[in-house]
Amino acid sequence: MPDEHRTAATRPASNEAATLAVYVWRGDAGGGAEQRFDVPKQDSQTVLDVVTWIQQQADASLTYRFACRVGMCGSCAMMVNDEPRWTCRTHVERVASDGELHIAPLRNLPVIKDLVTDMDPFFDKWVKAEAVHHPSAGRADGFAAVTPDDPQRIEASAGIECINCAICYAACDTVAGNPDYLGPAALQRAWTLYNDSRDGGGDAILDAVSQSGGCHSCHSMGSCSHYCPNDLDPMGAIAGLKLATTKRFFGRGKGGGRS
Amino acid sequence: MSGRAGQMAKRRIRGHALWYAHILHRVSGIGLALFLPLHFWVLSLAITDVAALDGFLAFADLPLVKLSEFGLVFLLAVHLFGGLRLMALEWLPWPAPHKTLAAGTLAISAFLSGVFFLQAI
Amino acid sequence: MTELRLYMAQRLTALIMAPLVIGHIAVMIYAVQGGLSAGEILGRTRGSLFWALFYGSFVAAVSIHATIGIRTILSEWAGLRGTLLNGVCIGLCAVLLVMGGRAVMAVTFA
Amino acid sequence: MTAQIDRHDTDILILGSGGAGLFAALHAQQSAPEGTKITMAVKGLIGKCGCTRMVQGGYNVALGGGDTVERHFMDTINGGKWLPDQDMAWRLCETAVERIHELENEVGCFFDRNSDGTLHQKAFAGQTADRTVHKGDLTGIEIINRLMEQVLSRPVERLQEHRAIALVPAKDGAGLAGVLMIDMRTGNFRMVRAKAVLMATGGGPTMYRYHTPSGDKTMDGLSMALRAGLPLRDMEMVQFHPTGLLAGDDTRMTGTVLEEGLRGAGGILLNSNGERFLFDYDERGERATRDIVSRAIYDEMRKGKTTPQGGVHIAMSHLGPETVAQKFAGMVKRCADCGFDLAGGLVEVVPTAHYLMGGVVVDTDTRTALPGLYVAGEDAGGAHGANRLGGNGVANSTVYGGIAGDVMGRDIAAQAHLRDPDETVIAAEIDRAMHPVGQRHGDIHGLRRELQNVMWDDVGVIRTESGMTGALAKLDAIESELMRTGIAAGGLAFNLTWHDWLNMRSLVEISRVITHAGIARENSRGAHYREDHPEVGELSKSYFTQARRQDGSLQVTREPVRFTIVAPGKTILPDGEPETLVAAE
Ligand SMILES: Cc1cc2nc3c(=O)[nH]c(=O)nc-3n(C[C@H](O)[C@H](O)[C@H](O)COP(=O)(O)OP(=O)(O)OC[C@H]3O[C@@H](n4cnc5c(N)ncnc54)[C@H](O)[C@@H]3O)c2cc1C
Ligand code: HEM
Ligand code: SF4
Ligand code: F3S
Ligand code: FES
Repeated sequence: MPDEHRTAATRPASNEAATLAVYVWRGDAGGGAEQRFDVPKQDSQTVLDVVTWIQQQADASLTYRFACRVGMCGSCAMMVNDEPRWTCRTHVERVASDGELHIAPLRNLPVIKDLVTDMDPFFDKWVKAEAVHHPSAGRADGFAAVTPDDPQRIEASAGIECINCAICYAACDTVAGNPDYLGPAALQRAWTLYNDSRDGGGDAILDAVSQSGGCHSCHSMGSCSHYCPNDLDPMGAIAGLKLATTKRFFGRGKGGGRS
Repeated sequence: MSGRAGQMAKRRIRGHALWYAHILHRVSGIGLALFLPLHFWVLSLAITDVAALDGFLAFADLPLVKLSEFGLVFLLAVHLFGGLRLMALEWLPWPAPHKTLAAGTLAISAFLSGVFFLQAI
Repeated sequence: MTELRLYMAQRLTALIMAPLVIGHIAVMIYAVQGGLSAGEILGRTRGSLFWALFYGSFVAAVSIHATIGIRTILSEWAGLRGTLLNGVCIGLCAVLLVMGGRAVMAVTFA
Repeated sequence: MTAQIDRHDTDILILGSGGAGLFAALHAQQSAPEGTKITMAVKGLIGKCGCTRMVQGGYNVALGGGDTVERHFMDTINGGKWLPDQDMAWRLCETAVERIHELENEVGCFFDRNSDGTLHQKAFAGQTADRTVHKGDLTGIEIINRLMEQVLSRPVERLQEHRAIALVPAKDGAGLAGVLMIDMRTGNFRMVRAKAVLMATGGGPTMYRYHTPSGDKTMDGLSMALRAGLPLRDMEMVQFHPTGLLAGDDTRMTGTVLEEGLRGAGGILLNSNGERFLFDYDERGERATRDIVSRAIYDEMRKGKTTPQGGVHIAMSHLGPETVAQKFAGMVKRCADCGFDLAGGLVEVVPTAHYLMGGVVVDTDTRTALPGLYVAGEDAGGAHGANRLGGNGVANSTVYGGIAGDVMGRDIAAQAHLRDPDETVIAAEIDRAMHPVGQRHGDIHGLRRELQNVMWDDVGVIRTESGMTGALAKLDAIESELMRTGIAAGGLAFNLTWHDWLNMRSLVEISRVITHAGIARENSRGAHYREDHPEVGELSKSYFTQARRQDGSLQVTREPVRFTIVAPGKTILPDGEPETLVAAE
């Protein structure tokens, strides 16, 4: 089946050329609805390319967001056939079911227009989770000696490559139901810092993630880890925080004493 | 609710093992919470009226009721092992084969309630 | 109450209940073998301090545990917040405690 | 159509949230008097746009182990073919040492370590020491995420999805009054007055058919600077990365970088005949420097020995697909996501425009000729000369961004009042931006393609005078067509097509500068290669080009390079220092 497309796809000239039925959510904070576009199929075509084609060739008023186009900036995430995805690195072939695509703004964030959401709540929570390095040294000091095989370093490294795309945030039902919930990405970053031996904010982090909407609101439903495009494991990180806060609750692991 | 996009939440996101485990745990929890007051009420009958309790227990012998009782034990077992699974996941530093754990939970629960069911009939 | 305390309470009560529930299921499997009768149940439990403690702690634990659980669900699924949520939950916990307490009394002392 | 315009005041205004902008915000906070208001305006979301985030390889800094600031400096000068402003290059190399400590210890970047716990450094092409600090091959994500967190957690006012469109001078000519911008979300204009403005919009040569930078970068800053009468230097110096992904014209993936390390690890390039051609051009084969490999590929393409999409193939599979998949996991996954098998198959590649060495003329304190305006990062010219070393880009933006923050923080203390803007400039700039509104909708995208083709074909990897002269005429034609092209009716709120038009306007304007500067340089240095003037020219008589707009027309002059620290042929390394410290492979 893919081969059929391949021959016809490069430049569809006739009506017979392969097209995708693309339903794009149009609207703003006040509401909206899906609108259909027929988009020619291409060999190399990501969901972002589909959206781009629509804006450039079919409806110049369509709004979406992207920057890097290679999975580094985390600004192009949308709901694609009801699943949160980075559109710049999602090949259409892999997601179009029966030649259909439904594209909508990322879930769990306020919509600004069409496919663009307001990511401020996501980042406000990032800060609220104390997911910001707490320096324990300054520019005049040397570099902390940390060996690559140090278990803490390994734990810190596990989630460090998060691109804050908010895909996990969109996937999580707890975020949907609990407006206070800090969400998987912010909590994972907090866990990364907690394991970062150079970070001086161990207690502040545990306090922050113990507040209402903190790590204890997570039900380990795992959608975050399931959808993270970088194969990170926020669920595991949150479990780490739960254990650390539990230990501190029982008087162990207080202060600098990290797991 | 956070904007319109919230309303577009659809089923797809939920099609994976851990999400099912979560929802099963939640539904079983609700089920148990609903059943619990009923259960307490029935037992309290013992204070006032042993005969009524006996009547009730006889009623409980009906096949349909048997089946629902089986369901209850099933719920209890599911919730119990689901809960243990969660706590293991949160507190034991395992390199988590989460899905296996979730499936295992269900298997044990099914086995237990199966035993109960067989005993009951 | 902080979220952390609720979390701890829910986990601790769960840990308390785990052996109790397993015990309870075992008793049930054993008991239903001959078909239940009120007499059988009461004969086993009446006057037994062991069973009083067994079911008493279960009732205490489950009232707390289930209330916290329902609280989460009410807040996530029904959007209940603040005083309303807390009020409903205190009520629920009280009902469970009272009804559960009466049930334990019934089967162990009365 | 009357435009709505909001007025807004701040003390320090920062345009752009790349390495330069974010660092400036942090440093301004540290150096400015208590109560100073700092505002960051950015075309995208804070930290999530621009190219610093896309840095893969890493950050150049001399941290001992035999390496010295002097050595880093000499590499930068040699790499820049003696064109860099030496004082800027020196300050870059010197301050990088403090900056990397700041990044690691204060900002929280967690760079990769050696097994003994010290920082790991590797050698990028063109370097004589293992100097490049990195975090895997996603160094930019680590740097920008950590900077972003720091800035978001501080009281810095955010104007996100705000596009700067004009530098507005003071009515009395005393300097810069502020910046006119478009709040992209509402479509309204916003005039932000500030005592000091840092322009850190990051250049971005996206007027080429194949290009690597992020989509938000379209030369807006340089275009604003040009209109404000500021001189731009080294504008002919566009760096091409040899291996951009080639996946057809219809995908945004085309042009994105396939990492340099692929060639370093033994990846080979094949033309359509399946021949390995690089040894025809350089004895180092695929391991030759960026400019040479780019030219070789381009030449092969001109000879018509191209793959189906018009590039060449990169092959890795002879190294063992499993090995490749393991060693370059990120790249292999990225290719696979887009439908290519990098580990086991052939992937089409093409040279791709990567970085603009040219920029606004600044001093080593980031000050410009316009009081109140500071420029840092890729928008500023001078530090790199004819070629930027891999790893010197992010060092440059963070070093000078930080300096700009310090300097602005101190300078505003001496300035009691905001300047009053020249309202006629505001009105004219609004007219300029509103030009397409209400005109008949046209094919802006098609025009952008045309522009990209002209620049690629005539002002690209290999240039000639006749080609570039021809390009000027084509650019004029594209611009006139653009001026006749409108945007779809409908609101201006988050109207991407309007911004596409504005992007085009900036790109055409700067394309013309690049072309003029390219014509003015009649020799071949670094990134600039003239087929009609292939010689390097006398080093001691090196000149750089300087372009500025005067009385509505563009003037390009040649300015002598001042060898303030070291003269061509000389070195500041002590006698007897080995030429390179990098162990031969
Ligand atoms: C793919 C890639 C890989 C690279 N790898 C390396 C490497 O390994 N090592 C290295 O040293 N360098 C590398 N570079 C170069 C490096 O990224 C740049 O030199 C450096 O990051 C530029 O920083 P900056 O702050 O000046 O600009 P950027 O980081 O590009 O930031 C520019 C900012 O300005 C904003 N902006 C643009 N226009 C406007 C406007 N009109 N109004 C308001 N805001 C605006 C943008 O949205 C963005 O926020 C790489 C570049 C690319 C593209
Ligand atoms: C038998 C031992 C039990 C264990 C080990 C156990 C364990 C748990 C755990 C760990 C949770 C937290 C789930 C989460 O955060 O997602 C939970 C939730 C819950 N439990 Fe239990 N539980 C037990 C018994 C019960 C009983 C008897 C009831 C009912 C009467 C009950 C009702 C609930 C409810 C309603 C929830 C909330 C579910 C949710 O938030 O999704 N539990 N249980
Ligand atoms: S954890 Fe994964 S899904 Fe979540 S923001 Fe980070 S990269 Fe995106
Ligand atoms: S999906 Fe949500 S509930 Fe927890 S495990 Fe992930 S954050
Ligand atoms: S555009 Fe940057 S992640 Fe997709």
